[in-house]
Amino acid sequence: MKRLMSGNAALGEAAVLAGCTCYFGYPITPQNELTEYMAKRVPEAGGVFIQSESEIAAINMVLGASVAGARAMTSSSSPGMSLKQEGISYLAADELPAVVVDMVRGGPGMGNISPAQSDYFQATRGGGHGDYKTIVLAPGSVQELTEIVPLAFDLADKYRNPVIILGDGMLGQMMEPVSFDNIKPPKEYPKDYILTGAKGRPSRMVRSLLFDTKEEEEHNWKLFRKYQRMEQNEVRYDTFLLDDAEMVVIAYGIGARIAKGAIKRLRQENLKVGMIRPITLWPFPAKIIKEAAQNGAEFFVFEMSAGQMVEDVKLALEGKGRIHFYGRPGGVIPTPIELFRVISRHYYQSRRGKK
Amino acid sequence: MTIKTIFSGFGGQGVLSMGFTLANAAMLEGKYVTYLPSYGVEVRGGTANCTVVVSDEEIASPVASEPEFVVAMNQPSFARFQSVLPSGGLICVNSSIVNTTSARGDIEVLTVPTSELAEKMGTIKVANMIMLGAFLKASNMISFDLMLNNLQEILGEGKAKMIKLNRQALEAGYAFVKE
Amino acid sequence: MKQVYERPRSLKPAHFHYCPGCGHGIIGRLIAEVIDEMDLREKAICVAPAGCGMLVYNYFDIDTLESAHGRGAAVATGIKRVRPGNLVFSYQGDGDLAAIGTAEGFHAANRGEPITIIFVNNGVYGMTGGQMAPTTLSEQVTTTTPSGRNTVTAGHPVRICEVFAVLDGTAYLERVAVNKPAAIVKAKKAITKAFKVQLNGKGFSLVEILSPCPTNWKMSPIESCRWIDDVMAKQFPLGVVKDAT
Amino acid sequence: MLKGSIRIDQERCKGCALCIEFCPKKAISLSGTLNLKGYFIASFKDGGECTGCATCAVMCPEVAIEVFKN
Repeated sequence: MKRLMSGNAALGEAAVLAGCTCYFGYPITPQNELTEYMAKRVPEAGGVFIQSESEIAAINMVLGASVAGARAMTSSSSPGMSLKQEGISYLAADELPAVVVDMVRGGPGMGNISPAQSDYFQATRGGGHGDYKTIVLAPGSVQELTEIVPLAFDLADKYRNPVIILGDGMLGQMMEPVSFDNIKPPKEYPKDYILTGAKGRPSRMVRSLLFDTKEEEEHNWKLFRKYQRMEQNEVRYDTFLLDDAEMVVIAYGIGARIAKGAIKRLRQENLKVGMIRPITLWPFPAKIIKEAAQNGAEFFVFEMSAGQMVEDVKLALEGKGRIHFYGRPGGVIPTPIELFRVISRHYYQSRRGKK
Repeated sequence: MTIKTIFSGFGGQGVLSMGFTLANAAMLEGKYVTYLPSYGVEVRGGTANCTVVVSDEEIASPVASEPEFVVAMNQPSFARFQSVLPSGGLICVNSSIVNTTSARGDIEVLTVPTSELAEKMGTIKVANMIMLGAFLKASNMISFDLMLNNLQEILGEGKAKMIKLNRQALEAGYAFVKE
Repeated sequence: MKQVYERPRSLKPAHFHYCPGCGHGIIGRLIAEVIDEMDLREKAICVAPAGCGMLVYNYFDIDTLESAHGRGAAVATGIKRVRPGNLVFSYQGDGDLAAIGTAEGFHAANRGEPITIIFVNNGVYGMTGGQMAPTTLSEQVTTTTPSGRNTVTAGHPVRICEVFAVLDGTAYLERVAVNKPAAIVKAKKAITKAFKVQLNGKGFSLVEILSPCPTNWKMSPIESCRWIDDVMAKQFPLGVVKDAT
Repeated sequence: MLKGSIRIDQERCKGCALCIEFCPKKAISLSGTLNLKGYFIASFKDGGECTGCATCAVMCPEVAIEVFKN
């Protein structure tokens, strides 16, 4: 059975079905529907909902619930995410699972509430202080949230690390038909680190302060090795008409949807354009991009920012290959026709160049 | 076929509900559909609008920069959204309160006196459903019969009591538009 | 001969890192004694702060978590909501609770979270080297108030118990001191009461403890203990500030 | 007639002298002995009039004192 639901509400429902029993959040547009949905749904399901006094409090409540063994989540939008970074850094240092949702809006500063992809760097580079990484998942449709959200909780538990779901104002606000039939009951993860009271066992401590530099370094190497395992095992992406593509569009989330619309038009004109859509923004799908370059393809990176992911594409190509970039910052949503025009211009220019 | 429609008007005229009803009906028909409300400060300013995209294939963007149809329930919406219609597009106007003399010459204008029609039915509240009925006839976007048959599901539990009235309103609007 | 006083079982063998005469050691011991006496070692979860108190997790032989500076009450809220059957308390200093974490403490109190805050007030930032705290007294010299705290430019000493008392969510608030034997006995009673308030589901409890910091006060431990009576307690009156149980 | 006695953990003691100050029988004094941390430590006067009241242990910030009683 499909229901017409907003991305925000569907995300909340998927979280509850994935075993999220604790939600803490502070209202900010454009993700308020998620907080409102959880206010009703989580207590119904027997869980905990608190409208916190700030984003800082919310992420720290998540940390408390996580260390107590619960699946916990918070959500916000760009300015609020900046406040949460302190807590995310502690979650990473303490090796505690959590899911954090960012429905990005135009920035910097207060910016505006229009959909944007300007928090890519913040999300994929750790975001807060210290050497750490978070897995970043970028869904492109309301239905895809029903896969991304349970995955986010599983990855958080599997690696004991915060996981970010990076959406945008449009994904949050937009309603689409959605079915939750694919969500299975959550897996049980052994949690031998949680605080329950030291009943019948030695007391435990969870901390991130390591005075001894050797100990701190070893802890950081341990985290680093964990991030390496994530890079090896958790890269996810989607491709569209890639096999014969002479130009490969790289776009994610809502941007990838718009790009897909453009590519369909380009194909009608017999232009061989395909797409790689990163689903994990970190770890970044560098390998498939490199392979596409080896097949001679050029790249067209499209973002709703002034250019952030394009740097990861450049890193993936290690300076080789041709990359074109088109971005619209500030919450402007380009149309498929606009992209169609820009891509075909680059396509014809480079075809002429080759002759 | 991908068809994009903008529904617009004052807050309180049931504009979002019109779009939501259409989106729900299209979903039941098995179409791809997106519904995007305008949100934020704009919503509090008294005007409201939403965009519904109905398609036989995956929808690239839920935004309508060049919509096929516009429904305008008040004067400011008429002024604002007639200009985004491409040539040959259709704008359905609540002629009870909208003066359409300034309409562009290259678009089609369907005037529906929704307030008067609604008052005849006893309540101004159904003006939006009358307009939706008229719009569905004019646009021929989805099956009207299928929609009426599933009206309870489409409108949801909250409006179940009003089901009969809503059906009459939809039918009245549908009948108002001549072939 | 019979042993009449021994080290509490809820303390690990570790030596304290505190300066000579510091009140943190006394307070830590009192908490451990109360946990022993109320048989809570297998039930207690402590949230440690940033600052001098942060290493309590090295000392308490109970489940502990170190929170970010000031966030103790929010973290404790998360833990307590998931594990309502546990005793959850945060241990916080005056910078932690009365400055950077005011919002978290205030709103946990206002929600009536059934947690306990042990609030160590020594009027100064100890670990960072003796800077002004929100609780620094008027005219008190610190490294960032070298001519004494000027209340016109640096604000007034914050009385947390009195501030929290006006919140309907708070059940039990008491200010005590650990500067002499009789006061220490009272402090222990206050901690016991606060834990009972929590375990009986009565709501939010907080014990504010005036605690000597000889190093940063630039006094001997004995002078520090006297100063609490002679000066500090005049601006931070001792006693039960609120008991709504 | 000795009713009580105390044992001071020399390596925990930091010589803060709170036990000395508050002992009702003045049965503790600061010794000339340095411990490994470098503090002159408090020591129990053998033959003092200790009653085993445990005031010293109540005041000790280092939990360094154990108290015994007849």
